[in-house]
Amino acid sequence: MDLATYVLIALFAPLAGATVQIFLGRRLPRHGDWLCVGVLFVSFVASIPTFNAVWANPAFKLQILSEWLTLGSFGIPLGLQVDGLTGIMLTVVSFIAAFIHLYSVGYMHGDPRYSRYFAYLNFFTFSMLGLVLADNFFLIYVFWELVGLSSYLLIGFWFERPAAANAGKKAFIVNRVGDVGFFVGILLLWTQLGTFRFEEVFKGIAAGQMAGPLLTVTGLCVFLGAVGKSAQFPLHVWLPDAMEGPTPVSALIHAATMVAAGVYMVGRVYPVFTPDAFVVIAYVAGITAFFAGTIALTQFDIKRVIAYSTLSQLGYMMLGLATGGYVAGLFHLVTHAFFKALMFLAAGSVIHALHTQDLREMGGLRAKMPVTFWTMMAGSLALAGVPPFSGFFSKDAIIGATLGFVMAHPQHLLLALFAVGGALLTGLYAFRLMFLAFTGAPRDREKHHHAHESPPVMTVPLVVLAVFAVGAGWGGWFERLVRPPVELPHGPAGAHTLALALSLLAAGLGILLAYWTYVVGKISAGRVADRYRPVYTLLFNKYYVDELYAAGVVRPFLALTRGCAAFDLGVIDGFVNWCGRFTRGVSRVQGWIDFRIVDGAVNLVGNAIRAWGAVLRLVQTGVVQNYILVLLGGVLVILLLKVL
Amino acid sequence: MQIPAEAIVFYALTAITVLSGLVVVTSRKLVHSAFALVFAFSGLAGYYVLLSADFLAAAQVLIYVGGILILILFAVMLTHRIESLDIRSETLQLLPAIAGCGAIVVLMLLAVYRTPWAVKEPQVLTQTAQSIGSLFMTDYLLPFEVASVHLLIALVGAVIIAGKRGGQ
Amino acid sequence: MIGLHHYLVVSAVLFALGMFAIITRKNGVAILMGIELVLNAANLNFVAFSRYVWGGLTGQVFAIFVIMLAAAEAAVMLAIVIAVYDRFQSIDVDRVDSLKG
Amino acid sequence: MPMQNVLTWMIFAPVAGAAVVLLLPRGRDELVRWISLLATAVPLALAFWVYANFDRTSPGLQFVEHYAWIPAFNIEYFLGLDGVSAPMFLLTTLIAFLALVASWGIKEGVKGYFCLYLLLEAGMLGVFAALDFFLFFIFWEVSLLPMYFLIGIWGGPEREYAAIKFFLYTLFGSVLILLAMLALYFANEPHTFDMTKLIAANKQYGIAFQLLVFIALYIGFAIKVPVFPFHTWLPDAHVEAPTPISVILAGILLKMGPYGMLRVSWPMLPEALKVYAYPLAIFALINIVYGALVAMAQRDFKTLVAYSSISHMGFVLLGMCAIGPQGLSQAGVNGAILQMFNHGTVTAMLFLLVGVLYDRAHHRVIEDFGGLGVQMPVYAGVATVAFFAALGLPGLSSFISEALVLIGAFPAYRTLTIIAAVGIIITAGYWLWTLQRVFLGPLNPKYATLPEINGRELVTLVPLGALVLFLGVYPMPVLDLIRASADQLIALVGPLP
Amino acid sequence: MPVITDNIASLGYATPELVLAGFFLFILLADLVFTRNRGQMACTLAILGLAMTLLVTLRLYPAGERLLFAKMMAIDPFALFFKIFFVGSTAVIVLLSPATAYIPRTRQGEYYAFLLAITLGMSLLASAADLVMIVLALEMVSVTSYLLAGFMKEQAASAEAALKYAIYGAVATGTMVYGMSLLYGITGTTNLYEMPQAIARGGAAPLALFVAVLLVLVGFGYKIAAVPFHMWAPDVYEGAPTPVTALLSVGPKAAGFAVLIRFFYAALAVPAGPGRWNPVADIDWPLLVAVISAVTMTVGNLIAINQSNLKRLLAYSAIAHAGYILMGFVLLNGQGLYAMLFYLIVYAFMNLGAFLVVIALAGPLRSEELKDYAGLASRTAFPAVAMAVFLFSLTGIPPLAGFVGKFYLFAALIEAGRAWLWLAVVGVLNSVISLYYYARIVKAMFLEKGPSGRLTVASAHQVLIAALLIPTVLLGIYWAPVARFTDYSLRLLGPLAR
Repeated sequence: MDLATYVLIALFAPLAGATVQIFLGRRLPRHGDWLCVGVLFVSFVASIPTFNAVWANPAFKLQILSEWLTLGSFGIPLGLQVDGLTGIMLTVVSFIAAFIHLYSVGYMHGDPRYSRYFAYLNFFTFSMLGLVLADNFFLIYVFWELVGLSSYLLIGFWFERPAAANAGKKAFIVNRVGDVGFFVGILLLWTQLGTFRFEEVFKGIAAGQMAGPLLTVTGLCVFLGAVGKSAQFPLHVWLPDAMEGPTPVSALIHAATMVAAGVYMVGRVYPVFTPDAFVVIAYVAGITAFFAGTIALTQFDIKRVIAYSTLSQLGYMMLGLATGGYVAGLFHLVTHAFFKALMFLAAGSVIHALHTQDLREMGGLRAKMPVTFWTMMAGSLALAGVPPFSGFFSKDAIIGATLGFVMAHPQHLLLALFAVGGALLTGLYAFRLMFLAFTGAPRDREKHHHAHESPPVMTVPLVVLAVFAVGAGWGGWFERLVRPPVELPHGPAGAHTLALALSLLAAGLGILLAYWTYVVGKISAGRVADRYRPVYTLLFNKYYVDELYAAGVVRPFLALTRGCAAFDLGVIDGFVNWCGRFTRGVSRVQGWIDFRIVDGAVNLVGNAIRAWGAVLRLVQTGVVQNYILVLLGGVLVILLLKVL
Repeated sequence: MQIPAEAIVFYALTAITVLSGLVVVTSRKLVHSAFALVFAFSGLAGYYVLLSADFLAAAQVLIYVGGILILILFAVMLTHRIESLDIRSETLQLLPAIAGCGAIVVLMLLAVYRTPWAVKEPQVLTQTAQSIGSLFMTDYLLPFEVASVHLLIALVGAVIIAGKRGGQ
Repeated sequence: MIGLHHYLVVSAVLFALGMFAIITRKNGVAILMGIELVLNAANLNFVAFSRYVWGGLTGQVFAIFVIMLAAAEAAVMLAIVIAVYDRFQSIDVDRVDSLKG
Repeated sequence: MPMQNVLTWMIFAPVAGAAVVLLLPRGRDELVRWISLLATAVPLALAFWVYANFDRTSPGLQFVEHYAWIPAFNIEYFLGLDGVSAPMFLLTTLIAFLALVASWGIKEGVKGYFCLYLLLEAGMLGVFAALDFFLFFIFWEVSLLPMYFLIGIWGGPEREYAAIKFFLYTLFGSVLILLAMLALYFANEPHTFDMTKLIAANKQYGIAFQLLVFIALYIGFAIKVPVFPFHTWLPDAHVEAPTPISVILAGILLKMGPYGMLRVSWPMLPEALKVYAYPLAIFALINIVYGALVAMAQRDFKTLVAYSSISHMGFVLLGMCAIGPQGLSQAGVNGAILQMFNHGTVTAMLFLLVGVLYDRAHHRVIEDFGGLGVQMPVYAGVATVAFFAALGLPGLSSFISEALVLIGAFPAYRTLTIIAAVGIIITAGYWLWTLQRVFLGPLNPKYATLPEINGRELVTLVPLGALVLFLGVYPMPVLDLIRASADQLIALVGPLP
Repeated sequence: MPVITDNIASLGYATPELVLAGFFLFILLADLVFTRNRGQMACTLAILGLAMTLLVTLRLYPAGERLLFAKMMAIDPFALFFKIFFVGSTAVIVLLSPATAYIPRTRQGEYYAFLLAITLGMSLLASAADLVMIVLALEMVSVTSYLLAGFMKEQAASAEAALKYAIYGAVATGTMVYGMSLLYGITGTTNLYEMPQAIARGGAAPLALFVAVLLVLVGFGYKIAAVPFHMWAPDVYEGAPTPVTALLSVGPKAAGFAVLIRFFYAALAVPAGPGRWNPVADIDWPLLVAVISAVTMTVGNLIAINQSNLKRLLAYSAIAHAGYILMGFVLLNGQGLYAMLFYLIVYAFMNLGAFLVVIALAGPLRSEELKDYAGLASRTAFPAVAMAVFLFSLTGIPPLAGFVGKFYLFAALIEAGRAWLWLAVVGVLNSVISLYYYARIVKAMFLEKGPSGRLTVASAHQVLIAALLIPTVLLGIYWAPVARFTDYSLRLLGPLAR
């Protein structure tokens, strides 16, 4: 079999699984979980040759081209491509997905829609793989949306819970906002360059067929898609809510893969962005990285803490890409995928054991759930950027790129503050979580008593992922495979050393603060919160962004829709109707017309016409001399008109 | 310059005709109207004589005065009890009628006076009765026959409609 | 000299009088009288035109036909008046107005 | 060639069925249903033959039938299909068949219902096949009368009002079409109703003439689409009509408007189109956004679907009038026709779904449902497919057509297209909100006994769902039909001056 | 004398009139002689008479174009068309009458006789070539109409209708005769075919001529019930026995159009090429008639909307239809005339059909009120369906005959160019308005719930309804033969004028 076949198998195996599962899942033995997990491993295995190929030759490029539809000169291509970046993404996605599927077998055990769950999850994997493989804008948009659909279905998987149903809807609609921007960007590119294919678009831009402000705007439009999908400020609001979905879903979709799709896409279409566009992106990313971190400090829902952490890390990735750290940003995407998936799964394990997500009801789980604790510890260390865990390498590179950028453009100093401050916050909230959950005395004895370590089907994926969370950063393999598609400016020489120092310092400080506060108790979290009550409230309420949306967008919009409906009913439909009523009113004043409004129904032009008919009727008095007078009058009028 | 006799007769006839016409139109008593109509018709017959339409004048007297008027009087009697011969004929929509009829007279006179009628020297006609008679048998044969059928229809119809309610 | 115009004026006046009667009188028989006036006005026209303008007997013959028609019409109308009187006990036309609108 | 008169057979098979039904004695309701089914199955079966034998490379007319009809007035019986009409013609046979299956539940006045239904189908098929303008108009009107009765007799509580409103609106439109048709007839020497000749002569009409006739035609067709502000008949008609009739109305009848424009206005009056294109695009945009906004505020499920139709038809209009210096946009025209087809299938599904629910719950107030996903999982699944198709999810048919329309319209009207794209967000909003209110959340205990969707209902829905899915993945089977004729239309209209 | 031989020769072309007149007298006589089953016998005789008339009329084809009886009467395809038309519509009335209770049994002989008489009058009117003949024929139609309207004189409504009709008719006729006297004064002739030259010779007398034409138009306008000469129509239609109403709304109206066309096209227009005319002497009567047409249809439709009595509603609808037909009149070309004639045929079928349904239901339903038609479709399906078809045809919805009729009218207007576009638009809008009230009836019959209980309609009526229904539908789909016949009938007596 040639490589293309492997790629296709990797891509379509999950789809096949999903299709079979959706129709037959309930009738299969064990509701088909073996099938879905199986196809994922098939997919993973099939992706290995690809990885080998790119590993052997980093400049390797495979294209599978076809036409989706052709209308004479216009056509939409259907193409897949494999290069270093896709090779990695393909493998990583299928790998993580496979283990999360496996984990789900334990986690979702006994759910009434067990089979449906796996179908959705399979379908998601298919969409994500398709997104990674797409070689043109149109196709990436298609998979982009399909990913959104799977996300919607999985967030709202427990749709009986209104919160879950709401969260799914919110995710989809917020994503749509971004998608529309993405689509407009695609339209702009198509209009200017006449193609959807990445290669040709890049060629066109390189040839200067599109440049200047238009390209900047186009780039920002495309980026808007990533803002939605990768939950950048200000479209980040859906991600925390998405935690209403089952935890493996959060791990796979809302940590490892789908949310990274935006980052991947920005990396994939890197040449589309102008330096001006990157500045905007950098600020958006920086804000996301920093502010999400601050919010994570105050949350008590274990998944939400991780979710805000994810937001923050996504900000980092984007920041890296925007400040010239092309490799760094994408590298962080991969390492983050491992350790964040791990953290979610571990959190899931905790939730599975305790049946609560509230950190205030946890504590002292270290002994009860050792595997979970140690794997999660590995994840947290990676997250905080402690060497030699994987996260250190990638995050350090990002901060390095950012500092380099700031040194070259001192007016953007704020970005550096965001980056370093974010790193500090990361250490702080990551270990706040660890300490609150696993150390100290159990705060809810009842729940603690029932807690137990998860079954192997769940812990094995934890361990596997932990291995990668620890080691994924080693060896410089990533740089070997992924190369920037454009020439990037090199930052000042000292930037990297400074970054190393600063990031280590920040992470260490963060962890130390957490330790002091939650283990040693030198600092009372409560007192700090009291001291800075307004700030705390602001953070606790996530900067009131949701509320702002509700008041500033959603409610006015709903009012608008109601207004339109009323307009439709009252004005447009009622217009002629009103004419009729008006005539009627006038005639009532005159007091000699008896309108009978048949059926009481609003009868459009009818009323006006009827009214006139009724007036004319009055002439028909029944007295024949009146008639003759009318006859004579008619003759006279005509004659007078003639004479005059 | 002598005043032609024709003029004297014309104006006399006009006085009779128009005045009795006025009476017909305005009299509150129906019977008065009916008798005034006799004078009006007679005046018209006079005109016809002046216009040397002697046969027509005779027909006018015979048919109108002798026929139609009697019919009208009969109708008046039939539709009112004898003791209340003081049959009043009320009026309605007086003002519009005055305005309308006035306007129509004005407009018609306007039309009449604006038109250059191709007036010729009147030829002297004699023996119109015979000529008309032969016309009825030749050029006007069809109208004549149609008119007779028409009269028959009217006659039969009048009998049916005026007769006592049908049957049983 | 009496000419065409004299007759036309008389005729117009008679026509208007007839119309006036038709429009104003309530009594059906009076209305019939008005109609007769209108028809006679027309006849006067015919005869006058025949005499002063076109010669020949066309106008006169026409007038005779009109008289015949008037007779037939009068007969029918009076019959109807009588029938109406049977139903309404009145021949005031303005009271015969059950059909309207 | 065998089956020379295949179009005639297809159009008149329902008429024959109607005649047979009419002659059946009272009380044989079951027989009536089966005969009607047969009468709609015949065109459907022939549709497959037509589809298979359609020459996809030819932009010209196929399956042509051409006979003199009223020679004195040069009126002909002239039928034929090309890429513009074939998709709609074939879709009509399918929707009519499925809606007939959905009509099985009609219990009162069965004979009359099916008789009128079959006449309606004949009228609709005729509209899409007629190439003589007079014949076109006759069929156009023939589809009107049965609709009036079908809504008026078998409709909901306000049916009389809705029926007469529908009737008056559309008649107003069609008389304008009549005048325009006559104007075109006399503008040619020798006078002709032959659409192909009228099109061929499009260069000789004066611009003032074109502008005037175009407006008359546009209003006539726009009422059928319906284009804002002529749309208020639609919600009423839809809400009151029985389910199968709503399906027909939304699935087929609405398409007659844009089809008329593509068949008549565009090729015959290209200069006027070029003058009016921008205002038309604005009306299309209003349809998209306004329809979606109003839909969002609806409480009645069916009204919501009705307004969503207004919104989706806006895309058809937008694609059709996307004209730039190169002429009409290829993507736009193809997308518009494809959108007509896709909206036909999707909206038919939606109305069928509403009908299923209404049959069980006897009301359609969206807020009063909730959690039905637990009680009726299959139904919910089918509904989800339909909803996502309606909101333009990739992989389902509407996405491609809407994307094509937007791609086609963008070079011509950037701002408008961007606003239209924003309209997609609203669309997603109301569909998801509806999905949530009906199917998600805790199950309303009132509906704990609601039966799952039954086999007959699934028979009506599954083919449409399959079509929606298939065309979403691979639209070429329909685009293949359209493509050549669309190119010809674009060439006929020519570029902007 | 040549006149006498001409008269004798002419007799051969006046056979329809002779037959009608003969049977009229025959029925009257037979009614006197026989005592039993007089109604049945009169009816049979009337049918026989009409059949014979039709036969002799058809024998006159291929008719040339000639003047008869010293230029009193014209015989041409145009006239024959109308003669057939009148015979046909009267036949329908004759056939439907026995199964109704409208006509008192004792007067049935005269009733049928008068039906023949009115047909005779209409036939003469369609052929009239001289003012004298016009007056006489018109009066014959009118007087017979008064009598027929008052035939149920025991009922107040019938008597009232007769009285109003008679008064109004007499005034209109009187006015017309006065106008004719002026016309005679201007032209010196009473023959239509001599008038154009006479007018041309007589030089400019525009105002007098206009007055004359206007006054004559009053008489014709009253016959076709055009606004503002229409006001008698609703009252008379409502009060008269319904079969008579049905006849009045078709026969005399068509006769009015026949004479209108002949009078204006022969006397007041000069040919300007094949199938085209110009008005004489700068009288813009086309515009005058166009305005009348627009006002007529609008007023008719608007008032019809508010009616609750079906006969009255149909009366206003008939007024509106006169307006539609007049649209063809103003064009002064063959297409316009053609459209008028075609529309008249179609109109006869659908209007008679609608009245027929009302008549057929008046017995079992004991009402002619709209509200009593509620739920009719479930009580007796066929008449309801037929009524719906007739009404939709009257609205002008394809594929029914009424549409084809309207189509021809609008086609003629559009072809005439922008000058008459406004009239076409008015006509089109009126069609939409008319739907509103026609649909009200349909709505009542089909959509509303009414009392239950089946109604039985006389089978004779059912057959007749079907006989009118079939052409109403068929002519909407295939009308080429009728179109050819109409086209042939357009040969108005022309050579003399040319």
